[in-house]
Amino acid sequence: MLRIRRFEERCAELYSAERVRGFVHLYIGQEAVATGVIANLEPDDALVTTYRDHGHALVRGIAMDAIMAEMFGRIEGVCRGRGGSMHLFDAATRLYGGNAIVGGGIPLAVGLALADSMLGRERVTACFFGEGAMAEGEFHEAANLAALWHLPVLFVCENNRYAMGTALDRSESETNLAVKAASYEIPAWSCDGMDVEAMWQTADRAVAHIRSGGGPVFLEARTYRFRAHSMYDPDRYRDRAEIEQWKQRDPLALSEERLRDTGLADDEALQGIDAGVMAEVDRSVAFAEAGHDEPIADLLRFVLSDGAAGPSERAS
Amino acid sequence: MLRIRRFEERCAELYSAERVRGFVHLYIGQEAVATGVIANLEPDDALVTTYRDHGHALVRGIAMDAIMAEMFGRIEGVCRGRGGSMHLFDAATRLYGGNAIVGGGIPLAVGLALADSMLGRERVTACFFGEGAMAEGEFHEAANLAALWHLPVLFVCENNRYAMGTALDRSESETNLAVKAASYEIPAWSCDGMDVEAMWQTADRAVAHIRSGGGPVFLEARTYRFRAHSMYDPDRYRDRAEIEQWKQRDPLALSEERLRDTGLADDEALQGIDAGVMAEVDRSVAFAEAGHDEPIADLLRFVLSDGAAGPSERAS
Amino acid sequence: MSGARALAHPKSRPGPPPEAAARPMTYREAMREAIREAMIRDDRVFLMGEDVGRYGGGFGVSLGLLEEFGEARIRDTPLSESGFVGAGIGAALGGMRPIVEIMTVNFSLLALDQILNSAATMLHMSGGQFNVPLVIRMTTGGGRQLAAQHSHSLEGFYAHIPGLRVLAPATVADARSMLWPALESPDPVIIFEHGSLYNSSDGAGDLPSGPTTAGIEHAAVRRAGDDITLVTHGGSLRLCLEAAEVLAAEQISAEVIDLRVLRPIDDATLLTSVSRTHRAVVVDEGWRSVGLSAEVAARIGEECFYDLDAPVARVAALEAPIAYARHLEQATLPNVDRIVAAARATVGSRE
Amino acid sequence: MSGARALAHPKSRPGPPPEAAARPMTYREAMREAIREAMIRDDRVFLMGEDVGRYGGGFGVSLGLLEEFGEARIRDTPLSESGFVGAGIGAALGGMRPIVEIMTVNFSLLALDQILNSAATMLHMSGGQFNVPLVIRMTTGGGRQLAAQHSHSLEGFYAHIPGLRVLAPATVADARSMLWPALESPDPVIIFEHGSLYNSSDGAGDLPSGPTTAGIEHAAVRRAGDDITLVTHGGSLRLCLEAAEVLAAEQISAEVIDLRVLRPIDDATLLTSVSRTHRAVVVDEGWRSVGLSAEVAARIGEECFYDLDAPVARVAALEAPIAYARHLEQATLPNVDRIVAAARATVGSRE
Ligand SMILES: Cc1ncc(C[n+]2csc(CCOP(=O)(O)OP(=O)(O)O)c2C)c(N)n1
Ligand SMILES: Cc1ncc(C[n+]2csc(CCOP(=O)(O)OP(=O)(O)O)c2C)c(N)n1
Ligand SMILES: [Mg+2]
Ligand SMILES: [Mg+2]
Repeated sequence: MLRIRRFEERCAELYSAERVRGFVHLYIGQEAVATGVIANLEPDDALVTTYRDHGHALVRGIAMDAIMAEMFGRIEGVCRGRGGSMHLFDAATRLYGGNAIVGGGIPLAVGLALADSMLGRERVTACFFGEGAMAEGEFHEAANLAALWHLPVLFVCENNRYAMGTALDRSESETNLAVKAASYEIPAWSCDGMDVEAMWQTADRAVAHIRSGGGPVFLEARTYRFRAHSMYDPDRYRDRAEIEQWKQRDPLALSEERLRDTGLADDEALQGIDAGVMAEVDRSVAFAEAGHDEPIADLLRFVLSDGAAGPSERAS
Repeated sequence: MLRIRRFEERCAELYSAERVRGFVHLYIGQEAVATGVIANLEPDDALVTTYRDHGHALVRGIAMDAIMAEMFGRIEGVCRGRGGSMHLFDAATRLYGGNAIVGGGIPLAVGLALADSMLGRERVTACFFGEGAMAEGEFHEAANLAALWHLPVLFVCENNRYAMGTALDRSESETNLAVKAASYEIPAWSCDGMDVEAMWQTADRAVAHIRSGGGPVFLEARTYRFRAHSMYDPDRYRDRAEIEQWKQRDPLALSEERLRDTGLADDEALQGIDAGVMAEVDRSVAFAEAGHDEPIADLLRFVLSDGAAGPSERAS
Repeated sequence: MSGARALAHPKSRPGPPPEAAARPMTYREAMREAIREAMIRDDRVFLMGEDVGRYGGGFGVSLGLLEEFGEARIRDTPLSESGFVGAGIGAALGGMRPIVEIMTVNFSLLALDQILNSAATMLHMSGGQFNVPLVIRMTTGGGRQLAAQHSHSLEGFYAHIPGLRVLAPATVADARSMLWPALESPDPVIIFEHGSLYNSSDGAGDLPSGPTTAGIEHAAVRRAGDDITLVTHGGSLRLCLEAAEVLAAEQISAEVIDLRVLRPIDDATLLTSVSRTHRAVVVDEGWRSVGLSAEVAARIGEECFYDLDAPVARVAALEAPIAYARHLEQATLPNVDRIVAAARATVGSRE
Repeated sequence: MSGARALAHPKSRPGPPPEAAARPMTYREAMREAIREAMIRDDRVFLMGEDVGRYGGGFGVSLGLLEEFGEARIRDTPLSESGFVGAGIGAALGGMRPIVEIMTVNFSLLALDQILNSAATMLHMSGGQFNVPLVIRMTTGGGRQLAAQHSHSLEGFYAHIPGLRVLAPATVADARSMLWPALESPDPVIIFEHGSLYNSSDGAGDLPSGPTTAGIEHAAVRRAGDDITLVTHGGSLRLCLEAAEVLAAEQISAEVIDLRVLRPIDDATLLTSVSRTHRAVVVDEGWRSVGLSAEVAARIGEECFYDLDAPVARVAALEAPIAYARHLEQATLPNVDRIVAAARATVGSRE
């Protein structure tokens, strides 16, 4: 969680310094969700997420260097600098994006699980999305398919209460999201997305259910983003008091407290960890700074798989 | 109901005789649904339906002549012969189609109700669709909007148990459709779609609820089509016994029986009615046969409203 | 022809023609003013879309309008493009004059079925009974490092569809003046706003004050010239005007045509120009194959064949998804150098 | 380049090349045989779509396959085009080789977001990591009085999208032989089947047995000629061959090119022909503006400008929704007369 926090704080600085561009959506405040859920995944499980994907990528084990280089648009980036913040993909860890179309990744996740089911592989596909995505038809079509075909998908709705500036009760007539999953006969559990242990435990139970052949599960993680929707957003629509109140439940602070309380780590240890993470972030920035641009001559590679441009793929 | 039945029986013959072409979807077996619901609408209420629309159009009060002429592709048809069987539209009775995209009409209905609500008109918009449409994202997006904005829409799902060849339990993980509506906090009632009185009563209650400002209502009408999906469909996927069983509950026979039992009509009266309807059908065929083709020169009229083709709307 | 229609849809009330912008304003402000004016003039007009209200619009166009007009008329929608665009069509059928904002063209694919199969076909398919007086606005284009899913220029898809009118205001004046006639049109109108223009206080650089009362039928000649015609629209107008400057320094006099209306295309303005200059370069930020640039080139080829002194050249986006990295994105999109090079080659060929 | 990709997606197993059709069969049967063969050859292949199973496919293509291959591999889906096309993309990413059937092109708009924003962009946007070996089949075209929402020819939309391969088998032989190479392609492939062809025992009328092993890269010259080139694809091939007969009687020798591959277009075959005949008519059932015909005309104009003796003509659908009434539908779509007239005018002009 700390790695996500520090990484993103640096991203925010780098964005202001115009080193990182495009749309950047910070995960700060929601770190416990990705951390608790993804810790339950095996290496050959699959992961699908949204544009708000730094946290998921880091927890999944993608090198911070490669992510930072991606944010800089470097060829050393996880997608050669082509994807940027919103599109982190990684074949080695089976991260299938980083999808910037709200709801767009959900059917993909169902298909990944379908492949596993047809090939008799006992894998889980975890699919993260925001509560705003649940108003999109794609969520409903995909949830129905997953339930109908009894597929091993873990749907994780990160309910941070806002879709850009739209509060949940202004986007859904029924704000109890679990009811929607239940209308597909998908078991649906809500949990505290600010508490990494609670998150871990619920996800553990869900993943076990799926692995035992129980079909899809839906988790609603109740969480909050401490920052604006994106670096572009002046955040005019939220009450300062509301933000402050949620910050009282900062998932990082909560788990540090727990570490202290249980005697697992003292202040010194925690500071040491922080210093280590800061050093990692520094290194990733240095790595990205030292990176290279993909040659423009390669622009048309990977439009089609052969890498060669077809007759119509030429420059004018 | 009898008018629908006789009209469509004739359509089937005319289709075999290649007088009526394109896709033709018969409503035979489902007549009680349109009849019971639409009887509750006022003249300035609105109606949206699917390609299976003859019944709704007839009950709504569109002249059989104009509908038959439409089936023949005549300019005397309700849409000048441009729409055909699947696209019956009528401004006078506020019938907004006849939509051949499954689920496509549902958002339109919500919009019509939105206009009424914004303009302070106390109207109801009734929207008919099949159970198959409920798997489409459009249903869910539209239901959410209607509930969120508390709009005067009557959703009528005609659950005839099949979407083409796909039985409900092979298209929905949760086959209790009312649960889906309920997941938007829309009151949802199921009723016997073979019994016109039951249908009428439930619709009456629903329309009253909507008119009193109660927001949208969802009705599931449990019904069955006695014929194949369309004239094109060999109907290989249904059990003959199942079809026969449902025919035992033929809505026409049921209501004739009731008329007889209550002494409201005897055999002779019923035969008289039938003869009258047959004569109406005959007249409509004669009307259509005597109709005219729209001039080809008018083909580009109504592409845009001025009727004049823009510079790009010319023939090549 | 309009008996039933006129009944169902009373004609929009008369009002003064939109005033030309009185003080310098940005494209964003011009669009906002146009919306405000329409809301004031006709209370059947309302704005609906994701985050148009409390957030002020994905690109800030509607900032402040919620406070001025209230929640009913500045209507935030859930994320459900197909649903709320369909609802916009229905509301138009029901007598309102909706302005539906799709945040960007990239998300409009989710609503394309409604736009094509309902909005665009309804008048014709109903035999002239039901028109759909709907305006859909959306941001289009790339250039801001938003990568493969957020940088499309899909104007060509919409320009392909009979039954739609498709507009692309490229200047502050057009942003200010095209909305009202679009709302007056009884047909569905799509308005494309290029994302790079919002902050510009004149999207077209240094241009004559322009035809603010040009309506929504005609292309505009943004710069007069004799040797070659550059045909473009939207975000690329700026590039063409710059290219024309460069060419002028080389004694090549380029006429610059801003299509403004992408459907139906104003052939007269286009073909008159090319018949006179005998050469054309079509500039479009969309992908080349089966894009808008293909249509313009094909029309010129058909209608000006005997007047052409050189093949019509196209400068379009390279045929690849748009990458995040700036240098890759810039290499994908049309730019001044490519336009100048194409124009030079066109003028130079077989002379 | 393919390290990571090769790992994630083992190459499809080698197998004998598809046999040419041994007995006369219909286009429908040919397509069914192609699916059967693929299912037998590679057990990662499966067919998914609305009513492909118990119903036998909206147009009967998959009749009998459920019985042969079972429910898992002949997979009926609910009505949810975006959902199941997206699931097809995911299944392809997960190592399967899905054939997704969208019943008709008319409903494909509901899935276009998935096709464009996920399937077509993923390989490029992921820096070459994830290819999407997916085949999407759909029926296209009009001519059967199905009216405004069921008669579209939207091939041009798909041919616009970088990252896709787009095929249009117009003959029984092509229906039989193009599916397997499409499945072997590591990229998403869209296959358009014209609805009027299913019953034909040769979709192209009287044609040479044709290049059954032509793969999915090349256009086919369906008839050789010297005076003019007719360029077409899919359901219009038949019309062009008939028109060529009529023209032959008038001593006009027409070459007929069937594009077969709509993206990327095989320029070599196209341009070689037109450079030789000096004249071209492009025939396309899609609407004219910003349609496939525009692209073909624009390319010829660009590449064959100095060889052309007349403007390239387009015969496309009139720009109106397609009406139910037969005479109106027939007047909207291209027909032999219009093709012949355009060819005559082209040959006659300025001679
Ligand atoms: C289909 C689509 N519509 C609109 C957008 C613009 N958009 C990006 S993020 C967002 C809000 C999404 O909210 P939510 O699903 O709750 O996720 P969160 O951002 O809160 O993580 C919107 C409207 C988009 N990217 N895709
Ligand atoms: C979006 C879309 N997908 C597919 C079709 C093809 N189709 C037409 S009717 C139909 C079945 C619809 O079933 P249901 O909604 O239950 O209505 P019913 O026909 O039973 O009245 C299908 C698959 C279509 N018209 N539109
Ligand atoms: Mg959210
Ligand atoms: Mg049904």
